[in-house]
Amino acid sequence: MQIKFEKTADIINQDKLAEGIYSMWLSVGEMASYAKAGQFLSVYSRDGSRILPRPISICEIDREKNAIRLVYRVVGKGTAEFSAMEAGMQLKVLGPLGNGFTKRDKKAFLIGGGIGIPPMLQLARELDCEKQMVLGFRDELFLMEEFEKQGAVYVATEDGSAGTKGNVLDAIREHGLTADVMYACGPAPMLKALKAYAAEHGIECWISMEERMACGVGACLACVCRSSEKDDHSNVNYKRICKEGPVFLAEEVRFE
Amino acid sequence: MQIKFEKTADIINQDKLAEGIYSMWLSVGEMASYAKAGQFLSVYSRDGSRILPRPISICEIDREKNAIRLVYRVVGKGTAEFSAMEAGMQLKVLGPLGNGFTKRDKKAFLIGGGIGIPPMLQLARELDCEKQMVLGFRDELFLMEEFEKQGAVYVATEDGSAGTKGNVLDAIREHGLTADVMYACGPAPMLKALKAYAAEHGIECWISMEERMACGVGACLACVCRSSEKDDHSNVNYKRICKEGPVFLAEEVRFE
Amino acid sequence: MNMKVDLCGVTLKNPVMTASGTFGSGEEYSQFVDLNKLGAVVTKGVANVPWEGNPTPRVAEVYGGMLNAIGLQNPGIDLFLKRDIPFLKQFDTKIIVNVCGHTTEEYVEVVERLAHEPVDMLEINISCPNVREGGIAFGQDPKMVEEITREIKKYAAQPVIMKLSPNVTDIAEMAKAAEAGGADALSLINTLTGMKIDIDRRRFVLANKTGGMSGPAVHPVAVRMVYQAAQAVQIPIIGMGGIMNAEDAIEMILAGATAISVGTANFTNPKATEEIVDGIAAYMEKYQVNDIRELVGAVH
Amino acid sequence: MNMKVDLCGVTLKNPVMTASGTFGSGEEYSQFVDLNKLGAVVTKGVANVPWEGNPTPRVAEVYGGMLNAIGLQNPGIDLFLKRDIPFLKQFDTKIIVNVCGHTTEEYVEVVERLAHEPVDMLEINISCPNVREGGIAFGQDPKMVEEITREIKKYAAQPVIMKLSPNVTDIAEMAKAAEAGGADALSLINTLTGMKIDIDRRRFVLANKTGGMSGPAVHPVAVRMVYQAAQAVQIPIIGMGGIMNAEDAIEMILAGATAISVGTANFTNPKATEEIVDGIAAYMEKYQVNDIRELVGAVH
Repeated sequence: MQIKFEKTADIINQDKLAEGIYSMWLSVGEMASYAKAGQFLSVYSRDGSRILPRPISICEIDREKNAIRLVYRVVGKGTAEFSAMEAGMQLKVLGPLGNGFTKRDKKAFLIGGGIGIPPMLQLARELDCEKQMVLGFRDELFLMEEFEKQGAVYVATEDGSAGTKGNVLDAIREHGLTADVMYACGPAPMLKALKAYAAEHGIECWISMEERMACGVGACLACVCRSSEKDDHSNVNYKRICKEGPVFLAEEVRFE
Repeated sequence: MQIKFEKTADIINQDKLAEGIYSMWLSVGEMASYAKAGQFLSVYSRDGSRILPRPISICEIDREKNAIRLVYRVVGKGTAEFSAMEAGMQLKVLGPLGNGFTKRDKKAFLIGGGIGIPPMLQLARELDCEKQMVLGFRDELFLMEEFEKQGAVYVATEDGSAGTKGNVLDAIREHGLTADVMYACGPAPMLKALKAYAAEHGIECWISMEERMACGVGACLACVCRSSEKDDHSNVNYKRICKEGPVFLAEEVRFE
Repeated sequence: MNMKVDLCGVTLKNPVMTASGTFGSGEEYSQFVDLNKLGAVVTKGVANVPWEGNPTPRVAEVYGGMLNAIGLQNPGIDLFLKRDIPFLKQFDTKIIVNVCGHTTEEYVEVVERLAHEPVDMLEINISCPNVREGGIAFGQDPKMVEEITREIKKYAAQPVIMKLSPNVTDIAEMAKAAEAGGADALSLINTLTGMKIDIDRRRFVLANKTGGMSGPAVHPVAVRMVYQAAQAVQIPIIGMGGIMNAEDAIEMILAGATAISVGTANFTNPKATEEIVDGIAAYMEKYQVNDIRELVGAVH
Repeated sequence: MNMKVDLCGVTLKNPVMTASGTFGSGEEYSQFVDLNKLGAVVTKGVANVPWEGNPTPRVAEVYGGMLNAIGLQNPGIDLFLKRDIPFLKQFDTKIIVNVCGHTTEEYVEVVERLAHEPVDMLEINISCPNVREGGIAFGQDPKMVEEITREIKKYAAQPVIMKLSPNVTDIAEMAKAAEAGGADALSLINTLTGMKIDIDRRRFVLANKTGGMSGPAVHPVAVRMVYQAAQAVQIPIIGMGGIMNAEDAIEMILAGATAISVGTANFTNPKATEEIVDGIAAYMEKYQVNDIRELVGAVH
């Protein structure tokens, strides 16, 4: 069974990258050497009124420094609490959780939408092949410098303030990009569209799913997604995003 | 109506005085100029799981520095939270609450038992008459230096490790002390005994009562004590400790 | 932007009221809150004669909430009419008197005494978990709820709000019973019965053993019951139970509450009621809601 | 110092069990907790055939707790017997299988399938608030509780624990009904029905609208009901509801629980169950309690 660690991590630093988007480097000990792109951590609130951990995807891993970088959006009181914390403070985390990306040595699309962008950074660093990073932002850009170090970056913004006006598929079409494998993380509508696009163009497609979680380790069956085939563990057409996922081959997942 | 302030106070400093006994100076603004001996503050937890304020009696008031000193015992998670806080952090407080002591210009006993000792310090500082401070500790002494500056101090300890072995009345008897007025704060059994002693010796007796509180301002009727006469406000034989009290003339209070 | 709501003929300037028993008759909080800004003040429950209530300890803090077993201590209707009503009349807010009793006759006596007073509505507490007879006994049996409601309506000069207990299997059945008895409105939830034991002293924390639980911990149960009651009856519902801020209040309104009451939050934040009025206005602003009535029961 | 407790003939090495649905069949938590240290593992509910459960979102965090509406998704008894029982048999702990169904026949079918399996006890879930038929329908009516208990007892080879719903007016009545039907033990409380509304999107947070509330927020209600049930019946009670640490567990035992189950706490702290075992031992040490059975129902 995949090894997981419960760790009270020191916050190395925290920065605001854009409106409501924060970056936090955590000193997590040996957890770092087991973590890989596409996995996530459960981050626990320090306030007693919030009893469930927040699942946050791994943006970068520094195995020398035993550190993990989380880039997250403030969506509620829990993430707001995290964003107010400073270097030297501590956070309880559990991880690495989930399966992570399966890396294929083929010309690749790394596609991130909104807060689905951060996990693509560690993946880009781990992939040693031709990479095209297609990033869809609402408006304000973030993590651009880091991504540009990894290869060709194509941007789409909803308001057209940067790159292609529209979504990631609009950017792919505008630049006439092609690839043999696609890794994507972002909102369900985007993933659904990418699944269709990939099927149509014969592209191997890996998508990272999101759902409200409770345990984060596969015990509670809260964060499931519809599967095309009957799942071996659940014995029904549902897969556990925190356990069998969050990364699935697009064909495995059924979008309603 | 007595003026009260809701204030987010800065912690000026915090010290551990004895095992489980902490001292905290708070910068409270103009609240300090209205506060007097025998009153208390409602101190709010910063953790969402604790929604009720903790009533803590005022130990000292520094009207120049607009500061109030609270000396409290760690009895649960709320007070444990306070004791872990450091200078520069903030605490929400409400006060000054309660009536405080009525100061009489007569030879006085200032009697404190356990965590009922701290409020006697500010009273000692405000009283300009012959003062005999009789302090009953479980074992470890605290605030002795401050009290000794105010006059004659007589100590009783349960384990006899200092002063008279026994309670405050044992100390009074051992030293053959007398007074015309008595101010006391401490556990109910002690106050009950002092009430009897005062009556027997014709001493005017003021006692500060304690009870589990909720609102702290007289609205919820949680922290009541039995009164000898029908109370004007409640129209029954109960008085509100947080409003009519916490200080009462001993005759007003009925101990079961 | 309209924040006025109509509660069976009585117009409140906004839907924010105080929860009975947590706000006295307003005097203690009037230096923290401008009572003129509240839709209504609901008084501490009053009986035909003074009640002593329960022995202490009467309250205990629990995780995300509190237990209380005050036992409806109150000065009785005579002093209440002499002191509390005149105090409240100084303010431009509606006055809702909470009425308690051990028997139907006691409730009726208080209701009659209030008939010619400047009181806007009556809230009948048939759900206090902390008094033996009366209180809960009435509130947990639909037949009794209907009967006592009908009895009280015979004598009431003002609209009657029946306050329901959440300690029941089917809140919709209770709501329908009160409506069938002629209730003009419902308020829910009263407190959930809970218990706390001191494991070091090995005894109950409350002298009454059990107490009524309130605070944010009960909010999801309150929202669910307000929703179920709103689906079951036509009369307006006053939603309460763990409302700590404007977000909680709006959630309750969306679930079907025409007005809301703020209780335990006053203990955590003396300015809670006023801040909730402002917070609701800010929400309406943000989402361009012109009339708060558009929000009542908008989620179903 | 003895921590062993007897649950209708089955001896647990200590009173700490897992709460059904929060711990799978132990596999996911076995790397955080030494299952050999637990009194018993109570499995996720299993039915005669695989159940898909409810659509997502299935969970929502609330103040001091959470709502869930999983809807009893389970792989069905066949796969369960092939995979989960063999896994649990590797450990020196008792195995309690939670059984769910829509009809009495479905419950009975699962109970019969388990008759010759290495299972120590059965926990019958007649109080799931998240499935239409079965579940709650049974758990809120004393006659049905008694009947289904009697039916199941006819076919059960192992002791039968009936899991009761807290969403009732009188928990003592339900407890007596189960005892009258022949239940060997009771477990309570299941979750309190709650609701959460997203005020920005103006819709229910859960696809199922309502969900079962658990976590520390419900603990005082659970303690009260365990106490009331313990006063009403002779059979042992397994107490659960918001137990986050050893203090909460001890409180439940003092109220009358012979054993306790830890549920939502596993999500807040994966090591919760083991830490609670150690914490109870430390408490007994501190107060020189030689036998944990001295604490059961010690406050009354």
